[in-house]
Amino acid sequence: MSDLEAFREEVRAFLEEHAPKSLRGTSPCGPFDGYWGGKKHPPVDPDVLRWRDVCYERGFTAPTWPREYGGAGLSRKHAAILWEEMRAMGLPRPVVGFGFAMIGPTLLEYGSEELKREHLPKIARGEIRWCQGYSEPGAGSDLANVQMRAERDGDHFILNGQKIWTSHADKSDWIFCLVRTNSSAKKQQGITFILVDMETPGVTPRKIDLISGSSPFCETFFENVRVPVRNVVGEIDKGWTVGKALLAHERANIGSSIGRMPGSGQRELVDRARRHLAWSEGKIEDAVLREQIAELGMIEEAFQLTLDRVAQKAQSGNPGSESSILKVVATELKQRRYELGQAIGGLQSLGWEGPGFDADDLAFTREWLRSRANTIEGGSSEIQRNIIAKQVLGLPEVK
Amino acid sequence: MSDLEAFREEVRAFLEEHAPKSLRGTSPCGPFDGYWGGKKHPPVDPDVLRWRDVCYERGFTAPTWPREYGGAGLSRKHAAILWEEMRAMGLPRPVVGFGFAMIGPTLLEYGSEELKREHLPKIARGEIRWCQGYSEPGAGSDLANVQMRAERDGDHFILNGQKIWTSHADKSDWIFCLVRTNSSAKKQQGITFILVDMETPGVTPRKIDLISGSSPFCETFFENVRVPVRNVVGEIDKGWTVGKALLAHERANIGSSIGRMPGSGQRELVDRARRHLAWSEGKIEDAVLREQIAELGMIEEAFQLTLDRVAQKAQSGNPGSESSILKVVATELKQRRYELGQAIGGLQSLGWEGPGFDADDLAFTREWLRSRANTIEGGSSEIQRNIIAKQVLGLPEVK
Amino acid sequence: MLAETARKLVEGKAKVARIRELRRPDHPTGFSRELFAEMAELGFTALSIPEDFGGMGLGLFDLAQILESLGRELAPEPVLTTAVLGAVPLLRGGSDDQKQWFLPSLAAGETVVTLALDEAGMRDRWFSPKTRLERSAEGFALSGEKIQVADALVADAFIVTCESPSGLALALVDAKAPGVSIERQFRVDSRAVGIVRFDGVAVRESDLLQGDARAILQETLDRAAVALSAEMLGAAEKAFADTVGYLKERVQFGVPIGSFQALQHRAATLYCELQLLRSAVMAAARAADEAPEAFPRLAALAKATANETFLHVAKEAIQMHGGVGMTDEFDIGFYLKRAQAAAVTFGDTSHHRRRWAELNGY
Amino acid sequence: MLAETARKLVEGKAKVARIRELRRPDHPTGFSRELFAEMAELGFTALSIPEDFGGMGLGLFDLAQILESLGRELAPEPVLTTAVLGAVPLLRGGSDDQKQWFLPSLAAGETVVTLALDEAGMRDRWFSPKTRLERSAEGFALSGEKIQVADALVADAFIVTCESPSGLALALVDAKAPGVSIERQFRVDSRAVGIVRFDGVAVRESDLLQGDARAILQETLDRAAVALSAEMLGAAEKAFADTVGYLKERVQFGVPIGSFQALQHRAATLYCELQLLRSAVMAAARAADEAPEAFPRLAALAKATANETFLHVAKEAIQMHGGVGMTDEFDIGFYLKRAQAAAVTFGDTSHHRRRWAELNGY
Repeated sequence: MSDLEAFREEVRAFLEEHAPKSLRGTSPCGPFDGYWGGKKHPPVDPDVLRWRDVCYERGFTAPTWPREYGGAGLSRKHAAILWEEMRAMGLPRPVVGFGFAMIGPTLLEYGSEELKREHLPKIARGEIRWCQGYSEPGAGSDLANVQMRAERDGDHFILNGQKIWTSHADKSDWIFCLVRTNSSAKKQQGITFILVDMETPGVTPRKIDLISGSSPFCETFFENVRVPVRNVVGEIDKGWTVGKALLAHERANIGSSIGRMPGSGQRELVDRARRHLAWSEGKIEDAVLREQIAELGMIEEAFQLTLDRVAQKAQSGNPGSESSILKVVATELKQRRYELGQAIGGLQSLGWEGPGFDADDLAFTREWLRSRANTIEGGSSEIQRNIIAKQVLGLPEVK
Repeated sequence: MSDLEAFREEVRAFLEEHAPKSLRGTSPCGPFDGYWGGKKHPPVDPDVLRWRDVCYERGFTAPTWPREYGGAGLSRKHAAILWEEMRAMGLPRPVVGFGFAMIGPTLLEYGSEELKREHLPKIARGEIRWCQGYSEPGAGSDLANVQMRAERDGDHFILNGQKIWTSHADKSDWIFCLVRTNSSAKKQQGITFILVDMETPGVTPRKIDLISGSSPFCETFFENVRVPVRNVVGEIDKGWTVGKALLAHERANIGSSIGRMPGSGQRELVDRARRHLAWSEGKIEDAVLREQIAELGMIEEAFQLTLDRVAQKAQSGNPGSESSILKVVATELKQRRYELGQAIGGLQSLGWEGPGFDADDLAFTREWLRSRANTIEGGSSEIQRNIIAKQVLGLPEVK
Repeated sequence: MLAETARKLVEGKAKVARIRELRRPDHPTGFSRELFAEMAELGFTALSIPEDFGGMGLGLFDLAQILESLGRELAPEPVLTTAVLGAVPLLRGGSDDQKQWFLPSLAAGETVVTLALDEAGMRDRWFSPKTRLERSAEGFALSGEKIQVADALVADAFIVTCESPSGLALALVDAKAPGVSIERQFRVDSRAVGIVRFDGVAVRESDLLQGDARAILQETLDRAAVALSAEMLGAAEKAFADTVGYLKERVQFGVPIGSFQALQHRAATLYCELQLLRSAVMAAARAADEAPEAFPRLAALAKATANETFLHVAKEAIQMHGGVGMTDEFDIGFYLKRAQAAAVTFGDTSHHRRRWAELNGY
Repeated sequence: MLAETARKLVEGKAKVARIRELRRPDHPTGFSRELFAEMAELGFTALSIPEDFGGMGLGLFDLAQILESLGRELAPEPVLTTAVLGAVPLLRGGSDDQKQWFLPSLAAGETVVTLALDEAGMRDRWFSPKTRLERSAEGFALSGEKIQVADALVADAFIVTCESPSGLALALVDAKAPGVSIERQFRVDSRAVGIVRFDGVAVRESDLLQGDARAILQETLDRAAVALSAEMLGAAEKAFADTVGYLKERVQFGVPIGSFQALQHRAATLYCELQLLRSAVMAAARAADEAPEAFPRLAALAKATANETFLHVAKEAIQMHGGVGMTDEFDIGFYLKRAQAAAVTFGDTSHHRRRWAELNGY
């Protein structure tokens, strides 16, 4: 029996023994489905916390992290087996969130020993919830156009400015920010990557409503916020390097989080067709809509096969420019899927709330609207295509 | 009775009396369907020449041109009535070609009195056939990147260089060219618009085969070709202005020549569907192809309605940036139509020549391939979109 | 002229931002009564009603231009409802009494008559309603449920498509008649549509529209499709103009984003589509008045083109606005919501393509 | 390894430009006999034939990589024909005698057996051929006409789909049998296909393939679709690579045209599509060997994706090459011609979407 097979056995035994019965069969085990943790988290089912604790004990909340930071020191292949086995039992990951998907890996790569020891175990235990402070109202796709000022005052920085699209800022304990520490330097220079405790006086999150209704997004205002210099990740004025590395983690998560449930998009469309369209002899009667569903179903499958292929190729190392391809394809596919779903729904696709629409239709309307943001957030499709053109295809800079 | 109505009566009477019976019902009366004239034209039906002569007599070969240059001095509205009535009788225009569509209007606007008197009547009578010497192998869409040199030698220029895409150069008597008379000036300056007799020693056309087979296109080589300075149209070194005005005429012709036969594209697809697809109850059985034909049929109709609308708006004056819109829409529609036609044809869409394919299918294959050039020639779709973005929408220059 | 007046009116008093007010669940009508009164005074509701009935006797072409102006700011006042959904069936099938009673007050904007057309699961099978008109002691009894009925909340009467013993029928029913109940629905585009239920509502023979019900309904649907297309044209052009404005003014990477060629080309493509849409809508509206034989075909053309173009423009408008375009604080999102609602009303693209194919003999 | 060999072979001796030679009407075969012999020697034809019959016993996954390499230069040598159209039906339905007779010589590249499948007006109704197999004194008589039969000119035998008294049948017919006539067809992609006519050709019971003819034909078509998709993947990738190269080198307006963002974004889109195509083709080819239950679905996926992507790439390749791309002197046009031919062979996009929908239960 190979080492991996042995590990699979071990995981199965562990799960069989420790996974709370009440959680089995409840979740797809994705990186954003489950317990987000943090101090502001509302009370949860004790089984959720028990599950978190038994996993944390084994380092299984962040299995690839070193043991000294709360992980299990496992290889990516081993970790993949762990998630596979949890998924097979329909278990949620014990703790989820941006701590694992973004700031954790970034701290491991760029953080000081002190910062790693301080933050990683708390992330791994879900004690502290993190949010992202990158975008600013004037910046948009031009992320490096950071205007939020950080002025040095002894062993502190004083932060003033505003971040936007800070998802879940109202529920988070800490925020990682790009701030401008040097305004005379060229744009990508003079940026610093810094960690801010949201309880510091002067930090104020405010929720943003989207066209799809309420959302996890916030604006976060910073007014004379004092942050210790030791909270800088990487070097002062060199934060753009750190920030870019984190972006690649973000993109990879957006791409793969869409592809996690093979065929689920097609199934959703077929279900919708079952509720809204005429069928005969086991087929959707409307041949045009039927072929359109097939068209998107095929793209979905080809995308998932691409995810697998990328995963095999990149068993180690950071996500590279592949993440741009995955992000473009996944988000544009998702939009087309919701558009087609709306066409299938006809008048029933127009529900906002109240009578005459069922819960599925109401949710679908909101998700359709929400999907329009997918090609904007996390690096717009335009930015991703620029990256593909230059970094993958080697086309020359736009003059 | 209004003046226009009276003119219509007059035209009808004229046609009834003079139009040869053998030509009635033979042609759509488009600007490129009919007798191209010129010294190299093969012998034609005497009725064609008789038709040319009676029309020329009345100035009806170039009705909007002033009488002194062989025209009839008619307004655009009057001319439109003339073409309408000819079309109603299925008569060809008496003479067609680039002389009318391009160089004629350009000479009227920019030519010296001497050049007008020399060339326009010959165009109007179809004695001289013209071709266009704009593109060069290295230039492509960057038309102003003219490399063909014209060096002054007393009252002559000596031309050396190469033009490409000189349609029908092998059948033409004269060519109008953009040449570089000043290579130290900025790109758009130092260009001169000049008329060249193709019988001058040193002018050599060579035919170009396309992916669709033989074509009217040529390369034309110039080796120490002596051209009198008096053949310059407009000012020396200021030919780009003249050249651009001519391009707008060309674009307008490309757009409108596609739109001349209302519904003909859809009819062609439906005919093709009749030959290649199953029908039931008067409908194409394949609902997907049926809706695709309808989609393109609708674009075609909307395009034709747009042509009408533009024509009404611009009863006088030169074609402006509208021509870019028409050109983009018409050529991309045409490509989609051929693509759909190929899908309808299935395996029968693959014929190149010989057994197993009928004449319609063989012609369709070639036209499908030929249509790929439509979005390249006469200013590519990319160039047209640049023009629309800047001149119509006022978007800023690409930095 | 009137179109210009309409444009000034909406730009002055009815900017799209007011939807945030109108969409509140406690808003009584979903549109502005005052503004509608002003519109009526300016003649918008009278425009296409014959002079004999207090109207101005103009055609769909003129009405379309008004609707285009209103569409620019997504004004929800029931002009299309009264002038088309109410007036057209009455003009074509109303008895003299019905005409005399309703048309002048429709023209004056004092009455709202709307069409109770759609049913759950019906899609575009409008000629086979499940709503039933059955013989009863006093004449007929009407039973059924209609959904997303335009301006149901303020309607004084409904023209109800129903299946009678002799086939499709159009019944004119008073909104206050016993057995009629109305429930407001909340739709993504914030239009105040409603569910209307008919529970054995008494209908007299004289309440039924006369003539060929199928022909009347088809003509009403064709005209409604073109009228809505005109509204969509205005909306799409406005969303596009706002987006081009944003492209010029929004700076990223040190330059206006409108200087990026990829965005320029997409904007140019949208502009071309808008030109075709304008041509289609104008031709269809004109044909309604001048070329009835071409009208059904052109109506299909106008609506299919409007569906595709408005949605395309609205999606690109959000993408080009970037993040702020997704926020409820910005207005551009209203256009996407309206585009989807309009696209599935009076026939989606597929419906009109099939109809076009049929009318063209394939 | 073999794929690398194949790639070197075509790049060394079989660049696409040779099509100008092969397409001449007087060319006897439309491909190079010498090169095909060399391919056979390298094992391309033997690769997927079992070791028992002189082959290498590898699967479709390995064959697909060879075909992908050949596809890069549009090599027309009959590798797919012999290894799939000939070998698969024989392997599945051939008698021991037939297998012993044909498979070793197919493996050696000495014999060409092809599938006589398509008929005029048949489109994708391959399971209802008009070609008839009727009882006769000596057994059966085969009559009908097949079109665009791959490599008909050089085939030693045809596997003919036909309607027999007991339903669909596959008859193995010698190319030299009395009553068989072959006529070369000239196709846009310059592949030497032919019309094959069967005029009462004598067929013995033992000439018919055994087993479920529908299942054998379906599996042959699925494998052929994937094999062709692999060829198309190689072709599309090469056309794309050439185009990206051209974008970098062609200067207009003083800069490489590849610096124009509108072209960059379109190139990026094509690149994404090519990634999905590669994934689909590899997964389908692998499933043929390892996951037979998923194979039909993945075959439909691979071919539909190949159709769309190769055509899209080929059209954009011409557009981005500009005028020179339209000339017969440049090679890029060959890719467009091949894309169209490949797209309608073994099922067009619509066919495979419908099949996908069916296999997915809707």
